[in-house]
Order: sequence, then C-alpha cells, then structure tokens
Amino acid sequence: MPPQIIQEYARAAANFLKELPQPLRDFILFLHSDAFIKPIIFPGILFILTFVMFTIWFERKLLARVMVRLGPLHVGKYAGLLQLVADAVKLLSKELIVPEKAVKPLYVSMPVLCCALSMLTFAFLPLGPGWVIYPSDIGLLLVFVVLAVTPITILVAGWASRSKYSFIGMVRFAFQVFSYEVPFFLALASVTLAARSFNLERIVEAQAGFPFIIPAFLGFLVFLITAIAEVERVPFDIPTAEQELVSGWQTEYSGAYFALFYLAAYIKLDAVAILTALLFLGGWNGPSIPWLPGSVLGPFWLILKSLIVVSLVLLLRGVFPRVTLDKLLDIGWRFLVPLALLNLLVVAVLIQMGLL
Amino acid sequence: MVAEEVKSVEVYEVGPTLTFSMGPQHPGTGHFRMVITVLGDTVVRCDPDPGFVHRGEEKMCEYKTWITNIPHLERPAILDAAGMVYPYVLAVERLMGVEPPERAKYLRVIMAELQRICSHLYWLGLMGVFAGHATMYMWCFGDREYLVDLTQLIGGQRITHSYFVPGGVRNDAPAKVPKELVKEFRRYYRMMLGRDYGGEVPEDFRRYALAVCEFFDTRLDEYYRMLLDSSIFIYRTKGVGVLRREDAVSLGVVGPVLRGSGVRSDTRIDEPYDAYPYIKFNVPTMDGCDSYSRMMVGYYEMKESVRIIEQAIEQMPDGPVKLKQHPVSIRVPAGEVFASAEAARGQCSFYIRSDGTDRPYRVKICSPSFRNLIALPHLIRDVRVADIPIIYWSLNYWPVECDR
Amino acid sequence: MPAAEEALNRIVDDLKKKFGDKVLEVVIEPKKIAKVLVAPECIKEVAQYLKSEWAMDYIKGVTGVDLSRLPDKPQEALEVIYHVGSMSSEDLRGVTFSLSTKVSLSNPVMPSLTGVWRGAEMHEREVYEMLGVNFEGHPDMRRLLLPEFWSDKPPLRKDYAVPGRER
Amino acid sequence: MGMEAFLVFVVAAFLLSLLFVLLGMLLSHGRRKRTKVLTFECGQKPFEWRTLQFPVQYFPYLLIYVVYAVVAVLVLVSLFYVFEVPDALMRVTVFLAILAFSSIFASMNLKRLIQRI
Repeated sequence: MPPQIIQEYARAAANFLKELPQPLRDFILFLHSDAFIKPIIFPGILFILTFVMFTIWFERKLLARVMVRLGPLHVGKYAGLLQLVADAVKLLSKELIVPEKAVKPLYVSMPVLCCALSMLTFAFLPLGPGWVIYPSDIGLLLVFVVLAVTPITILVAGWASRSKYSFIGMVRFAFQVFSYEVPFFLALASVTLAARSFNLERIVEAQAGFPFIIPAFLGFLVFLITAIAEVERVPFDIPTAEQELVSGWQTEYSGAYFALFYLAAYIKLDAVAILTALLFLGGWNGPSIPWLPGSVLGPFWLILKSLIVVSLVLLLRGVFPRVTLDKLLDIGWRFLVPLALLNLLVVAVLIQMGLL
Repeated sequence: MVAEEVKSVEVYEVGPTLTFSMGPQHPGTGHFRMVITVLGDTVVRCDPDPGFVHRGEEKMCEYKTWITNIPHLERPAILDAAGMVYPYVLAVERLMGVEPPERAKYLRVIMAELQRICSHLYWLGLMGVFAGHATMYMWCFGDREYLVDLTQLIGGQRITHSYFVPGGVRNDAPAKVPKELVKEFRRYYRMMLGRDYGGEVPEDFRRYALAVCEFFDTRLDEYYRMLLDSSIFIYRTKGVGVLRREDAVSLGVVGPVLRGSGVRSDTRIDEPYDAYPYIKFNVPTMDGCDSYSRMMVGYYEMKESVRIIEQAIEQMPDGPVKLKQHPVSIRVPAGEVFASAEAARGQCSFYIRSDGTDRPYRVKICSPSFRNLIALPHLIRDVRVADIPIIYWSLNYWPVECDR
Repeated sequence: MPAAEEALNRIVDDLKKKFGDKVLEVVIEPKKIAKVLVAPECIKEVAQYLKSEWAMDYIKGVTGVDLSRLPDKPQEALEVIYHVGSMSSEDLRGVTFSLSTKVSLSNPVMPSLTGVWRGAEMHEREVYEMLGVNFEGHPDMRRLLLPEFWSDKPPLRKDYAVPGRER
Repeated sequence: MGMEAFLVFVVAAFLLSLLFVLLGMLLSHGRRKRTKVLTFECGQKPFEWRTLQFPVQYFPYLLIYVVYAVVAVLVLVSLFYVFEVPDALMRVTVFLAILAFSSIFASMNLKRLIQRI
C-alpha cells in the first residue's frame, strides 16, 4: 500500500473521530492507548490465553509423539487445534457442585483468586523492550511476591474442601512449597547479583553480551528444577498425584472451578517459562531478522526461548516417573540449596574478577 | 463391607490417625477397596476389602455343563484367559483320563505364553502409570497389539478365545497370515525400531510369529532403558514393600510375587504339564524381595516367554489338534481332582468334584490374585502413602480374578 | 517312581502310624496328590505335625464342599479341604497334600488352622461366608466377598438355589 | 501511565476468572440432588473425620526452613547494598558464613529442639 493512501486513511479517520460525541471519542481513543492495548491485548489477557491454549495443545501433541499416539485430531481444522475450546465448553457445561461439608465462601472464591493471581504475574513480565504492563524497578521482586502468594490460595482450597484426599494433598503441597522456595530465591539472587538490578528490563539488557546461563549455569539448573516443582509438573506433581490421592487438593473441584485451576496451572507454567527465558536465556536479545520490525523482534525471540523451556518441561512428563515427597525434600535441601549457594559464590567471584 | 467393624477393631495410642478408603472408585486401585489408616504420612493399617466384582463363578459352574463352563471361566481374568482355563481343562482331562494330541500340547503352550506376555505387559504398563509414568503404559499397549493379533490368528479371538477344550484345542493355527497384517507389522517395526525387518516378513505363519517374537524381544530392552533402569523408578520401588522369603512361603503367595522373594517355584517346572517338559527355559527369581524384584521377575518372565514361544513354534509337530469325535456335551466320571497350571499371575489351581453327570458338582478356583491378596495387608504397613500404589500393583493384583 | 510320590507314601504311612484310627480315609493319586480325611477334633494336631515333621509349609487353598446332594451317598456334612504343599523340601516340590475333615451341616464348627498356616486366614474367611463354617480361633472372622446386606443362606451350600436357574 | 494499565489488567484478570464461573453457572445443567453434594471417598461413605497429624518425620526440614527463609530474605535485602559496593565477593562470603554458622547451629541443636517441641 502506498503511503499516501495510508495518510489519507488516517486523515479520514481523524475527521470521523472529531465528529463523534465526546464520551465515545474518549472511549475509542482509550482503545488505542497503552492503557488498553497492553493489559488486554499484547502482554495482557488475550496473549496469555492464546499462549496457554497453545501450550496445552502443544503438550498434548508432544506427549502423543513420545507415547506413539496421535493426540487430538478431529476438533479444529488442523491437528485438533480447537480441542481445548471443546474441552472448555465441556467443563463449563458441567454441573457446579459444592460439597455439603465444604466451607462455601472459601471453596468458591479460591479458584477465581488462584487464576487471577497467576495471571497477575504477567503484569510485571516484560515481553520485549517497553512491552510491559507495569514497569517497575523491583519487577522481579513483585513477580516473586505473586508467585509466593498463589500457593496460599491452593492451600486454602484444599483445606476448604473438607475431604481427606484434599487435605492430604494440601499438606503435601505445603511441604512442597517449602522444599522449593528457598533454592528458588537463592537462584534468583545470583541473577540480581550479576545484573545489579531487580528491574527485569535491566536484567535483560545486562545479558546483551552473553546470557546468564553461561556464568550462572548452576543457578539455571536450580531455577529450572524448582520452577517445575512450583508449577507441579511431573516429576514433582506430588500434591495432585493421581494414583495416590485421586487428584490431591483439587479432588472435590469440578466443572468451571476445575477449569480455573487447570488454566491457572498452565498460566503459571508459561509465566515461569518466560521468567526463565528473561533471567537466564538472554530475554529478547537475539540476532535481528531482516523482515521483522524491531518492535516484534524482541517478543519473537523471547517467546521462542520460553517455548523451548516449555517444551523441555512438558517432555519431562513423558520420560520421568513421579518422585516421592521425602525425595523432593531431600533434593531441595541437601542438593539444590548447596548448589544455589555455590552458584552465588561463583557469580560473586566472577564479578570480583571483573568478568561480569 | 468392613466399614462398621474397622472403627472398633483398633484404636492407636500413638497419636491421632486418619482412616480413609482407597478404592473402588480410585485411579490407583481397580474394583477393589483398601481401608487405609494413616498416622501422618505413614500407613499403620491396611484392610483389603475385595468383593466388588464378585459374580459367584463357583456357584455358576455348578449350573453349566462341562463345556459351557470354559468361556464362562475365562471371565475372571480376561487378559489371561488361557492361564485361567488351563487348570480347568487339565483337571477335566485328568478326570476323564484322556491326553491331548502332541500338536495341541504345543499350541496350548504357545497360547498360554502369548497371554502371559499380554498380561505382563499390562502389568508393566500399569506399574509405569502408578509410578506416574504414562509413557510406559502407551508403549506397552501399542506393542501388545501385535501379540494380540497373533492370539487372534491362532485362536480366532483377540482376548477371550475359549481355545482350550478337554482333549485338545478348538482349532489349528492357520498356515498363512493375511497380507494386511504383515504390511501393518512391517510399518510398525520400522516406526518403532527405525529400521526395516531384516529380510521379508513372510506370510507363512511360523515365520511371521518368529518375526513378532524377535521384534518384541528388542522392544523389551527399550522398556528396560525407559522405565526399569531409570533411577527414579528404582528409588520408588527398591526396598519398598519387602516380603521376606519365609513370609512369602507362609502366606502362600504365588507367581512373580513368590519368585520375587527368592523362591524358585514354578508350576511349569514343579508339576510339568503338556509340552513344557520338552522346552528349555529358565525360571527367573530375584532376591530383593521388594516391589522392584517382583516387577523385574515379571520383566524377565516376558523374555523367557518369548524364548518358549520360539522353541514351541520350531518344535511343533504336525498332526491332529484334538481327540477324534470330540463331543459337545461330555459326561465326566465321578471323582475329585486338584490340578494346577502357571497362569500369568502365578499358580492357578482348580479343585473339581464330579458326580458323574454332565455338570460339575463343585468347582473351586484357587486364583493367584486371591492368594497374593493375603500378602497385601502385610506389605502395606509402615510405608508412606505414596508407596501404596506401587506395592499394590507390584502384586499384579486383578480384582475380578480374586473375587471370581 | 519319582521321589515326590514315594515321599507322599511315606507321609501317609507315618500319619497312619502316628494318629491311628483318627485318619479316616486315604487316597493317593499318581499326579503327586494325596488326600487324607481326619476327624475335626484332631485336624489341628495333624496339621501341626505335617508342618513341623514333613515341611508342609505352603498353603494353596481351602475348599469347602457341601456333600448333601452327592448322588451315590449323600451325607449331611460339609467337607473342608486344606490343599497344602511344601517349599522347603526339594523332594516334595509340586506335591499337593489335601488335608480334609467333615463337619456336620447343622453345626459346622471346626478349629481354625491360621495358627499353623498363616496364609489360611483369608481362605477360611471365604469358606466361612460361602459355606457357613465357623472357624474357632480365627483372628478376624468377617465377611470377605459377599455384600454386607447379604442375609440369605451361605451361597455355596446346595440348598441355596440361584434364583431363575435350574440345575 | 503504568499504574493505569496495571489497574485495567488487574480488573480484567479478575473479571475473566469470574466470567468463567458465571459461564459455568449459565451453561451447567443437571438436577440438584442432595446425594450429589455429599462428601464421598472413592464412592464410599467416608469414615469419621479427624484432623490429620502433622507428618512428624519431615519436621526437621520445617525447622531448617525457618532458618533459611529468614536468611534468604536477608540476602535479598543485603544485595541492595551489594550493588553499590565494589567488593561483592566480600559480601557474599559474609553471607555464606552467616548461613553456614546458622545451619551448623541448627543441625547441632536439632534434636534438642525437636524434643522440646
């Protein structure tokens, strides 16, 4: 399209806007402002939902390949792309059952809270230079605050169900949380030490030369393992271990409530994958591609990197059996914590030598 | 069925315990219920409660004729129909004083071993699932399909084939294999192993069966690398659910559970029947006495079964497959008999009493699952909750076979 | 003659010598199987003797038979058979020794052999619910397979007829 | 500017989650029965409910957690200063020393602590 036509188009649109009544004009302008586009469209809701839908579809297809199956096939034009929509409709059309014994206000509100809080993580995650909903100097800390609060909703949900399987699942989840959280923090400390900032954009900029996975490889390992525990994926899906506890803390949930927990789990998975890409894999730094404009290039590389992390996490489900709770505690305290501390020391030494 | 009694049976003084049921609607058990009492994360008591799929097979046997009992008796263990019917047929033959023809003996052995593999594959696959490893299940079931195809070629049915009859087998194995089956097998072989089958897979039955055996043997090694050799699986199963040798004997457990406790006992060797005396095979045993040993015994048994099938196919003579003029309705002389055969889950025995009519007077099934169930409360004690499914499934417990 | 069958003969002779007329009936089959019928009072003694002297330590099954409808000689009795084998003696590999006793149909009471063979526990529970035999001294005499609401006769007795079926 | 977008996002996230529940209420069908809302265990009547005792064998881990969690927060705070000061190694060494001391102290007194509790 020649530029003249575009200019004319813009002029016509501006004229059209001028003639509109004030509230409507404000609204249309609002739709074009950052205050709308960022939270709702790109790093916000729509992007999250699309990414999560893709992740779930991708998981099914990937696992099907590992297991010599076909995976979703029929819904949607290509390879069951719309299977998830069908599943969502199925889940939503199921009867909402609140057990008689459950503490109703808590039981009903926790899924909503869990899903909303998991989405909140994305508010602080920059997906490209400038592509962040809430830019903050302590963005990383905010992300971890949100990630630390989300488990509480799960604990309350397990308790409020008043069923034994939920209760056991909840207790297991509590133990899981304190087995992974400390190494999680320590691994993060090494990155902030290397980047000298809690600002996620600054952390990415600090990786312009080389990603932090190179100096802080041990930290990356610790971070990845604890992140898998954080999102309750195999081999650390101990609180929801199906063969042991039916469905752990979510046993009593069904229909839309279950759908929310399901969604929340995958949102958390994606958030953690993006975080890994930001902290260790160099974020949006990457070679430029001629036909991609600069504003798209950053998100492209970041999403590509986080997809690699996602597929790594998903693949684990196909190859590992589940570990037990005491093994996880063992791994967390006897292996990951010393490793994270060692990593901290290595990073400090590198800084001292002026290499970082 | 035990709900009321349990509360009054024991009160633990060590601390507050929690009692809950596991099953019958639980992804970790079948149609079977365990009443579990835990103290913290430790199981202090397990009370098995079978009977959810009790169908009164033994009573029904008294109402059916000797022959119509055969398809009926397959139902308790459809995955292992041959193993279940084998002792019944042996018992009836012993009462009648007849012996099947040589070829039928070999065909029976092939069928029994095929079903043993199918049943063990189910065991291995579900062991994977219970350890949280769904891939193993899918792999086992994908490969099992070709063994089931072979069963279908011989017996005419995929699973419950009613192939064994007193005095032989129902029909002979075919000489030719359908072209589509061969083509499909070649495709699968290439997909799974990444290479073509060395040479043509012929449509000749014997050579096709040998090709399937060879393929399956290769796949077994991959199962080992995938699950059985993985460190997490070894951690989950080794030292979990220890059944010492003397306990195994005094509780009367059978099959891989017994051999996993280091007892070298197998009905195929102890009381050889049909073509087993002519075939060379090992009886794998493990001394670990734990869940891992039991699973590994099952794994090595599959390897041995492949060897048995290969030998049986090579040695199988030509000739008739059943006694002449085999009647539809038979009368069995009065008497009593106790016959055993090695089913997939262990020794399966039938006690049969005949009163000389066309129906049995009393049929008692000592099914392997029932005899292994006796060990369950002894194994699930002082273990973690997470070990329950592992121990439970290391017994290869089949609720329907136990309840009959 | 295989060692197993010789051993069986020896066991039976020994039992006859030791317990005399308490051993009521003996059947030896060629397929490594022997059956001995004893009175219910002394079955525990015989079982104890079999286990300690002849290493019969492995229980294969417990069967109950209602003898009231046998065509040739009906008896108002229940026969309870313990099928046992041996795991510790190489000679007795694969042998099945059937120790049986008869209890009256009206008052079926006999001592439990769980003290001798630990594994008999569930087998005896099954015989208890299916044929109504009361085992004295059993640690845990409860229903096993039948539903808790079952209030009819023990189903494997011959006077219990399956509704809608004819024999 | 960021605050506005953030508020919109928070509201949108909550609304979306609520929307799911509302959609569930709208779309779900089925007759309500009391038996459906009863608590069941694997299809059976549940046994008497008693609160589960805390798994005792993991208790030492909880104690270590208390020590480490505090230190982990400390490291985050101290890192703020680390950025300003050139000798990062010194800071980390001091931190590690504190950590080592506290964990040795904790492990030495673990048994006594458990007995006291």
